[in-house]
Amino acid sequence: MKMVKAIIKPERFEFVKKALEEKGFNGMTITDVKGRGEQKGITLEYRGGQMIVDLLPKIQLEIVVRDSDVDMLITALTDSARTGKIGDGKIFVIPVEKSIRIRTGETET
Amino acid sequence: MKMVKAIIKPERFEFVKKALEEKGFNGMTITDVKGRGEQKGITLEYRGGQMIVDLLPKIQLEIVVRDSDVDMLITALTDSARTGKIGDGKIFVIPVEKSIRIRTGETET
Amino acid sequence: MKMVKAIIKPERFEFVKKALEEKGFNGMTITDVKGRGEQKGITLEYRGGQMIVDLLPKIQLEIVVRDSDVDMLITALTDSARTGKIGDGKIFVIPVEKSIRIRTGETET
Amino acid sequence: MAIDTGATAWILASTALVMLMTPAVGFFYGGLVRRKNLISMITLSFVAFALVSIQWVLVGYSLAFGNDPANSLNGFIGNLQYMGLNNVGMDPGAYSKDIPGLLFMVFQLVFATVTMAIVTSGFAERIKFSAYLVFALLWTTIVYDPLAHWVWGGGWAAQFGALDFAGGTVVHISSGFAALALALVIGKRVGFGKYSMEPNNIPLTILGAALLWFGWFGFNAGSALGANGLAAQAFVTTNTAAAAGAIAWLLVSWMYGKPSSLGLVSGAIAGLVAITPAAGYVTPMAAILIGAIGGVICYGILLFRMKKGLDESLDAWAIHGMGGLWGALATGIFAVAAVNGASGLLEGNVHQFVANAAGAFAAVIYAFVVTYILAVIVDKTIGLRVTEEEEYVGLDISQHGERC
Amino acid sequence: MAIDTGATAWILASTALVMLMTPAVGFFYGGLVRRKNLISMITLSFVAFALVSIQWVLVGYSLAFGNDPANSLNGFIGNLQYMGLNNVGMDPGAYSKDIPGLLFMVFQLVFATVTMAIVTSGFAERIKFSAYLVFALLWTTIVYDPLAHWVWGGGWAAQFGALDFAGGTVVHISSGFAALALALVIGKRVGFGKYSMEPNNIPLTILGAALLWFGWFGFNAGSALGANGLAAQAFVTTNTAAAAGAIAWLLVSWMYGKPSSLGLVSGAIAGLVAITPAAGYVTPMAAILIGAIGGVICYGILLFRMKKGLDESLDAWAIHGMGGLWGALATGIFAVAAVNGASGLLEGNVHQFVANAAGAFAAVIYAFVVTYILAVIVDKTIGLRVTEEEEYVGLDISQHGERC
Amino acid sequence: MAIDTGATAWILASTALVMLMTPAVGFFYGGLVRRKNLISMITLSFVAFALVSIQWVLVGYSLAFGNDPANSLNGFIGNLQYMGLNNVGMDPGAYSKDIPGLLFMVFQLVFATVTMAIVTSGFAERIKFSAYLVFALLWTTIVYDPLAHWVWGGGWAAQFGALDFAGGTVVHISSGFAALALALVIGKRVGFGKYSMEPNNIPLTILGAALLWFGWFGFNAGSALGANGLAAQAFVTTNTAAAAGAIAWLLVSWMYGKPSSLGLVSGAIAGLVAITPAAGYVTPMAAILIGAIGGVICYGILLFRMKKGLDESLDAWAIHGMGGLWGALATGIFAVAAVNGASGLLEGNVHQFVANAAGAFAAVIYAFVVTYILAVIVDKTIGLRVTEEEEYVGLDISQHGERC
Ligand SMILES: Nc1ncnc2c1ncn2[C@@H]1O[C@H](COP(=O)(O)OP(=O)(O)O)[C@@H](O)[C@H]1O
Ligand SMILES: Nc1ncnc2c1ncn2[C@@H]1O[C@H](COP(=O)(O)OP(=O)(O)O)[C@@H](O)[C@H]1O
Ligand SMILES: Nc1ncnc2c1ncn2[C@@H]1O[C@H](COP(=O)(O)OP(=O)(O)O)[C@@H](O)[C@H]1O
Repeated sequence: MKMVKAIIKPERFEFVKKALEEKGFNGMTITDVKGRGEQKGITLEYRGGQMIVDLLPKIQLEIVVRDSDVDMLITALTDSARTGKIGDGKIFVIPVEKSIRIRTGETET
Repeated sequence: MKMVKAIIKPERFEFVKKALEEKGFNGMTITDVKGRGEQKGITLEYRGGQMIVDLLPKIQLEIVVRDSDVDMLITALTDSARTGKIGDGKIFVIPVEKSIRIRTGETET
Repeated sequence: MKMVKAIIKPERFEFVKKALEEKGFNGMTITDVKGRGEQKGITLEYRGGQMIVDLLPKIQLEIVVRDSDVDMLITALTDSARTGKIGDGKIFVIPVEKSIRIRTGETET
Repeated sequence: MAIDTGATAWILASTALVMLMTPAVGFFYGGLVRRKNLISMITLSFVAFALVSIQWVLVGYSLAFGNDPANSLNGFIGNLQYMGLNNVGMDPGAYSKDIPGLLFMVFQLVFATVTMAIVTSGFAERIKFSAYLVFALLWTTIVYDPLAHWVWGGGWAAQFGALDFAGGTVVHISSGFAALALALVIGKRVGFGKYSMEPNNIPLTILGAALLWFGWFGFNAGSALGANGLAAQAFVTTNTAAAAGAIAWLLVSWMYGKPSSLGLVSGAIAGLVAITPAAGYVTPMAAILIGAIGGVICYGILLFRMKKGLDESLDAWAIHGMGGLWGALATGIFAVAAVNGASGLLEGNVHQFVANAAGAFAAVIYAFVVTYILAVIVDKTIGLRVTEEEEYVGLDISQHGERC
Repeated sequence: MAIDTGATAWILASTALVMLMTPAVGFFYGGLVRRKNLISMITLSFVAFALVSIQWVLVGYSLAFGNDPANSLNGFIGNLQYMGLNNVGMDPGAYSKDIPGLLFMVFQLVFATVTMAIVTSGFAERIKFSAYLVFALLWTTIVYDPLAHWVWGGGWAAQFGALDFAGGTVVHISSGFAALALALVIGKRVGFGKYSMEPNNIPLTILGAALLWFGWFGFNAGSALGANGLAAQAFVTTNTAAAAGAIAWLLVSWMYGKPSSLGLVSGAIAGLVAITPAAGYVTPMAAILIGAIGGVICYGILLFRMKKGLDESLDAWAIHGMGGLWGALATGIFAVAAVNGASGLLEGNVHQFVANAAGAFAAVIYAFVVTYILAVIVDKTIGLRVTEEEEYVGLDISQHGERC
Repeated sequence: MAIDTGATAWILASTALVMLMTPAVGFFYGGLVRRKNLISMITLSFVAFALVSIQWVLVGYSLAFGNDPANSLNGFIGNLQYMGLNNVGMDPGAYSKDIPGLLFMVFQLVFATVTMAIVTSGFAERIKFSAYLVFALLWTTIVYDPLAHWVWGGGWAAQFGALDFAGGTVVHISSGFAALALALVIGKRVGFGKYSMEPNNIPLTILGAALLWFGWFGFNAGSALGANGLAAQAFVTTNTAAAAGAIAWLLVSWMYGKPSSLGLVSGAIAGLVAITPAAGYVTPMAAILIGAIGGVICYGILLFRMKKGLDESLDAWAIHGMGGLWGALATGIFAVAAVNGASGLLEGNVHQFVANAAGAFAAVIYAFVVTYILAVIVDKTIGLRVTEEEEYVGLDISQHGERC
């Protein structure tokens, strides 16, 4: 199994959620995070000077899926989260060795 | 080493913490998250219509332990977090290659 | 690639960020978390009795880097985050199989 | 009878001050519940204000302050002479020789609304909003209005000589014991006693407390119905008792744990409740005693409630109900003739103490029993309580479709 | 003419009450925007208070309340006789026979400030702070001051007989339609209509609403300029209309969804706005109608605005603008001679209705058109709107360098 | 001497307004500290209110307003004639010919409490709660009460002719310089200057500022002790100076960075502090100058404090201490006879300026030195400061066992 960890713009979240639902991805864990990418945030002009605003608010989705679903999920994520502008975010794929449903004890690997 | 990542109901957190302490698991990192599982949250009846409340608040515990402790930890977690109802949560096991204590620089693998 | 996950004291965050920037680590995702280590938090004397305050606020940094950068990053992190006192935090290294830039779809492995 | 502009100015201001207490109760309670019920809790108070405001001008004022009907309800409730504010005008009225009749009416209105807001403690975090609307209308009409009539509208308690300067019995005993009855009927919150339910926003609760203290000057000093020495006296006793209650609770609770901010503000409210019936009858030095003892008593009752596992967790009963009871008795004890012509037990007037005790206990019983019955009726018909799922996701979302 | 200390006491208190409404507008609005603009939104109101306070004592009061100049501006704007508070003193003045002239001046000041604060709805989350300062000075001088003169300063509307007890036209119509014009000129927020922009702090909005309701007693009952029966009347109609508006909006919106706390408080504000011009002319029973209809109308307009995709999302237009319009008409309909000597349509006085309609529509047009022009001018010169990046990171950081 | 109901109404309302300032200081400060100390900071103010309320009725009022004893303390402190409010009654008293003696007493009480609250700036985020209780009782008795006596209780400063309309010296200089002394004795917070300690809740600070401004009308206009032209005058100068201070600070700080909301509200407080002693002696136009200069001075002092690495970070010293000093001097400069019979430097009265300067500097020295000594004594005996661990986890948990 894999954990697909996507860091997206908050304003895209509704679209992303809907897109994932359509593809049958329901389970997910959401965290409010802050982040910056290689561009180091946004630069504002400011009375002659400049001010860099980094660590902008983002939403992080963690979705654990079977290996076979990873590609479909990534496509769904990138398609729905993309605006084409800086700050669109990143997706990381991390191996998961085991997943347990607490209610039933059911284990998947 | 493994990172055991458990997403549980907030109201079970005290029990879980106590249960882990008893088994000697002290270190942990806690995050407030929101989540939904396969059931897509809770459905409320509502003047004839229906309303789905998803993304309910959850608490996420991340606990890094030696490989040999993983099973005991999972048992402690499931036993203490379980209510038997929908939304009890999930546990994911993720490989950790290295762990460093910042204060001392001590490294474990 | 690896995800280097560091849990540090909030008051060290500014130093850490600066230190990382100097080494060219710009991308990062930040989460407010709470944590405790093996010491189970801080013990306060209290009218004869004692009170343990655990789950102190921490800042978690997640930084995904190439394998070859991991050691440099860890050194930068430990050097800048260390105060030498209890609660300085931990660093965990987790394997990342793939990383995708949403804006461009660019994938690295 | 001509209007005194100074008195009118003060009662106008007092009415505004007391008005602020209703949302203040909402903030006070809102900070104490879990985050998922914060909006709900504030909304219950806000709705109480709107709903009772309309009920009062339509019928409530008349039921409370109308003349006694010449039938079996004599002494129990007013007639409908003031329905729709008929005969309530810009000139001084039956109850107010210095201020416009309408002003007296609206000053009383804000007492009725805050009382309703206090009651919402009893079903915090589990009430169905629609049921609340029905219940609130019934409660204010059937419980509050008669009680106001007994004590202030020329009803039996007034005739019997019970003293209640600003509403210890009418407002606090009634709402506190109503909350108790409601908590018993509606039952505990799911998980109560099993896991901790921490206050979500203590600063908001302190803000509520600050606004309550502020508004209480209108409540008590406004009850002098004039801008005079008596108003000043009530102002001073009010402030003094509040301060004494705050410090007493702080110190006593310190013996059992840390001196918490919630203890401090709870003690202040306890002191304010306790001095309410006495404010215009006692000296400032007596107010120290009344407030401090009020703080200690209410703290003790709160511990008792917790030990009994009773989920009346915003403590309207412990603080308003029992604090109000203590205040009613204290008025009968500490009243001194030099202040306002009435003597209490300490000046040898046993009758005053008996009258006050009788009035208070009658209110306890009436409020508790009638509220209990009303609650059961609403529960059997509409259902008081939300479903378990609704309670789990919280009333903000399930009742109001909002999040914070 | 001697000062009446009671009247003076009440207007001093009223002025303080109304003062609180300006930051209250900031809290009300602040809770409704996105978190990244919360500080900005509160600051806009706070700055409005400071800026207009200075403008008013320097020139604003004179423009509004000075005598009509004997030139083409006659009836349109006052002269400069009171510039720098020249001739405004501690004795009763031209507009106030019972209270000091300075007190009348400052009572009017707080009306001017809160009006400016309401206007900030129109460019919420996208205004450049420096442009706002310039615009605010222009707007209060060129839009507010003349309107105040027309209605209260002896201008043409007053001569024509339009009734506006406490500022339905001057304060609410003007600010509401100004906000509409601004929203049209500045354009929608990036992403408006594409993704949801949820209120960041509903309890803060409710706090704002509670303080507004509280302050409104000073606004309306203070407008009696005395501590008398008329003040009491206005106090009662105000509270009643607010309550009716709150409940009406709650119930009507319930048909389309959940009964939200925001609906409740919006309805209350709608009721308060609607009763503002009528407060001292109608009965409490008429106030129920005026408030309830006000709540329903404003809710309908809000739905309409949303359907049109118009980004005036804090709804100064829907609530203050349209609610104020309804209130002006309602005053012309429901005024009864028994209250304050003026009869409305229902008592057969067609002229009153016409006068009020004329005054209101003139204000609608003047406020909308002149604001539109001012906004375009500021936009073309300084630029009204922040850059897209600044809007994206939020005004708190980009304009004020602060975070919350 | 008979009571004037209008004056009484206004002072009752003013007392309530000023009361609100004490928790408002708590909210103002609470928003500025780190989240782990938010409850602590609010609680310090709330406790100040309760504690000083009791101290004042027991002894404080008498020490401040009792007659001068015929011994070496003559002119320095009052006797015990009013202990336990002995001889303070419902009739007009020695200090109040129009209002009840008790009302004058409680009006003064709320000044004493807010002064104590301002002082808590000096040990923010590091004070041991138990030590605070002891220190507060000592400070209000040994520092505040004598100062109040000097200026208002017939003490030497009054005899010397120093003007202090509403407490610039007694309230602001004393609390500001006390905070400075405390900060020096208790030392910097761990990590101060090493890492940034950002305000946790700026909207809460703005709420505090709004309530302070609101309450300040009671503070200054109430100090006229009547509902008259002088009250109106003080009301207008107060508002004007606050607005001018806000704008001045905003503009000046803009040159060095962004125009922040904290700058805006700090400027408003600076303006309010500066006008306090002058409110009833100067014209509104002078108030613009006094407020604006106050804003600029306090901003400069704040920069200076930061450069010196002095951890008096809530800036009671910069704003209240130095703003109060400026206000005392400004009163001696700008007072005009036309307003209230007293002339300042600009009208050629050098003596007034000298008297005011002497009074102010004496207060500076007395407050600083005595506070310093008291702080050292408490530190050596009980210990002022929490342990490093307690400071690290925060005072909310370590002192009060609460979290927010
Ligand atoms: N190397 C990284 N490690 C961890 N998180 C990252 C990394 N790079 C980017 N991110 C996350 O992805 C978000 C979006 O990145 P990106 O689109 O590159 O933003 P930016 O516009 O600042 O370049 C960042 O805010 C951060 O949370
Ligand atoms: N596939 C998944 N990936 C990531 N997180 C998940 C996944 N499935 C469940 N979760 C997390 O576990 C929590 C509990 O899941 P579950 O017990 O299935 O909830 P539900 O009652 O909604 O079915 C969810 O709220 C979510 O945070
Ligand atoms: N085994 C672990 N698993 C996950 N997180 C841990 C673990 N041990 C420590 N941490 C995280 O690192 C932080 C700092 O740990 P440490 O320096 O050991 O703290 P302490 O002073 O409590 O011993 C903790 O607060 C926690 O968030």
